[in-house]
Amino acid sequence: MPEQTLSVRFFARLREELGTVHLTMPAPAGQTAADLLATLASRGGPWGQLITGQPVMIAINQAMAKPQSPVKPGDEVAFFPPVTGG
Amino acid sequence: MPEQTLSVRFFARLREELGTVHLTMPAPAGQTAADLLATLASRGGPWGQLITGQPVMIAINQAMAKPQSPVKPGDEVAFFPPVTGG
Amino acid sequence: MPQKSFAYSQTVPSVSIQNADFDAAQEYSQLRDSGAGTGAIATFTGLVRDSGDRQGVTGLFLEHYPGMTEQVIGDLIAQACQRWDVRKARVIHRIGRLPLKSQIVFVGVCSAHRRDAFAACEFIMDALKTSAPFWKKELTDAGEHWVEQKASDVARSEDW
Amino acid sequence: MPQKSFAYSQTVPSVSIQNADFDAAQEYSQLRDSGAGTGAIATFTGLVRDSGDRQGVTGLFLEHYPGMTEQVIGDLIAQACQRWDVRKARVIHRIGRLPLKSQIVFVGVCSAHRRDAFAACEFIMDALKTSAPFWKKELTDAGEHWVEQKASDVARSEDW
Repeated sequence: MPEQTLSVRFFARLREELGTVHLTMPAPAGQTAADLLATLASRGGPWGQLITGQPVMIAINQAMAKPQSPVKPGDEVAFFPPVTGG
Repeated sequence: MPEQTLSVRFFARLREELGTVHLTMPAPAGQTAADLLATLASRGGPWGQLITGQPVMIAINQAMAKPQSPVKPGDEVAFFPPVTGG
Repeated sequence: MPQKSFAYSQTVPSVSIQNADFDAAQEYSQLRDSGAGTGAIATFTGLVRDSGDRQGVTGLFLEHYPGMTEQVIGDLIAQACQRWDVRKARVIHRIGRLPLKSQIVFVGVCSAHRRDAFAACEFIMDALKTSAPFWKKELTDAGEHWVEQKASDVARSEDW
Repeated sequence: MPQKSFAYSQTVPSVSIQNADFDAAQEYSQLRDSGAGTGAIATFTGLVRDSGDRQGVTGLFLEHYPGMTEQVIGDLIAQACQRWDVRKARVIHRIGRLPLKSQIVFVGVCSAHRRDAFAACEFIMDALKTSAPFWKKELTDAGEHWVEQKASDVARSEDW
């Protein structure tokens, strides 16, 4: 059985500062969006800002979510700065 | 010296019910819009509604006015129902 | 005519009262052409609809007080320019017989900011309803009748 | 897609996210063509202006989250349809590089009544600003910078 994964996307300033549009990550059971952010932040360098920098918004499967929202295999999780459209 | 007069205009339902678009009336000194309405109402018939009927709005020289507003020779006085444009 | 504020840049008449129909697209283009400081355009158009004071409305007849109408609306625009950032404002109101679905009134405002554009546009429209000397008669197959002023319109106008 | 209410009669897509410019006149015509019960059309257009977070803006770059954007805005329209009489609603938002004075966003609502048209239009616009996943970068001669979300926009959105 293949490792279970989820898809992570970054937008706008985060996309630029992390130099990353898209990542595929392992999806262990019982993980939350906050856990995912902590894992990413531990990469060091610009990634640290995900937990120590400006506010990060979270979407799971294209709907706004919270740090405590669970993430599961197959989910599309997105991290981005507060939105500024219109 | 010619008699001093003012001009009176009616609009909408009042124009129709009074059968009158425009009147020229004497303009005695010290008269108010309410005095003018009383004079007109004393004509009887449909004219009575000017003081006993539905609300009548008043404009003097094309600006909204009140019953106690003074009217003077040369003024253009208008009486009409509450407005319903837009 | 509205008082000029630093930002106001009207190049067409602010107020037109006319029998003829108007081209909302052309009005929008005129509003949009108002310098690089403009960030927001709000417009409102009123149409003749089939139910008003009564059902089965087939058209309207609109009467106005020539001269006073233009003065009142010009003053409303001036008030809007004092209260909000208004770069341009435009009001068109039609008179005479208007069949179902006709355009009756257009109010357009452009501003640096959306809040100002929305507020000024809605203020002018609300205030016009209760202070500009227009009178509307509804035409139906069963006859015609003058429209009564609505308490809700008066309340809305007083809220500003 | 918005939930259908009895009066809702959308015949074109409610939401478009596109690089291309849009024709506000054509959008207005589509909104106007919505039956004899329509009495009010409110529209809002946002334009690229020369001062935003900083002065001397020469253009914008707009990024979005494809898929989520359409869902969020469709849901805002559905909310508007639940709260007000909305006959048709239309939202267009552009993405990519937009020079000064470009149209960025269009929100149009038609309704039986003006209060509903204004409220639904302004609600959709305000809520879009704080919930639809778009990000704006200002381009200036001195460089480019991502725009910060404004507390005033958040407050306005929460007021609804």
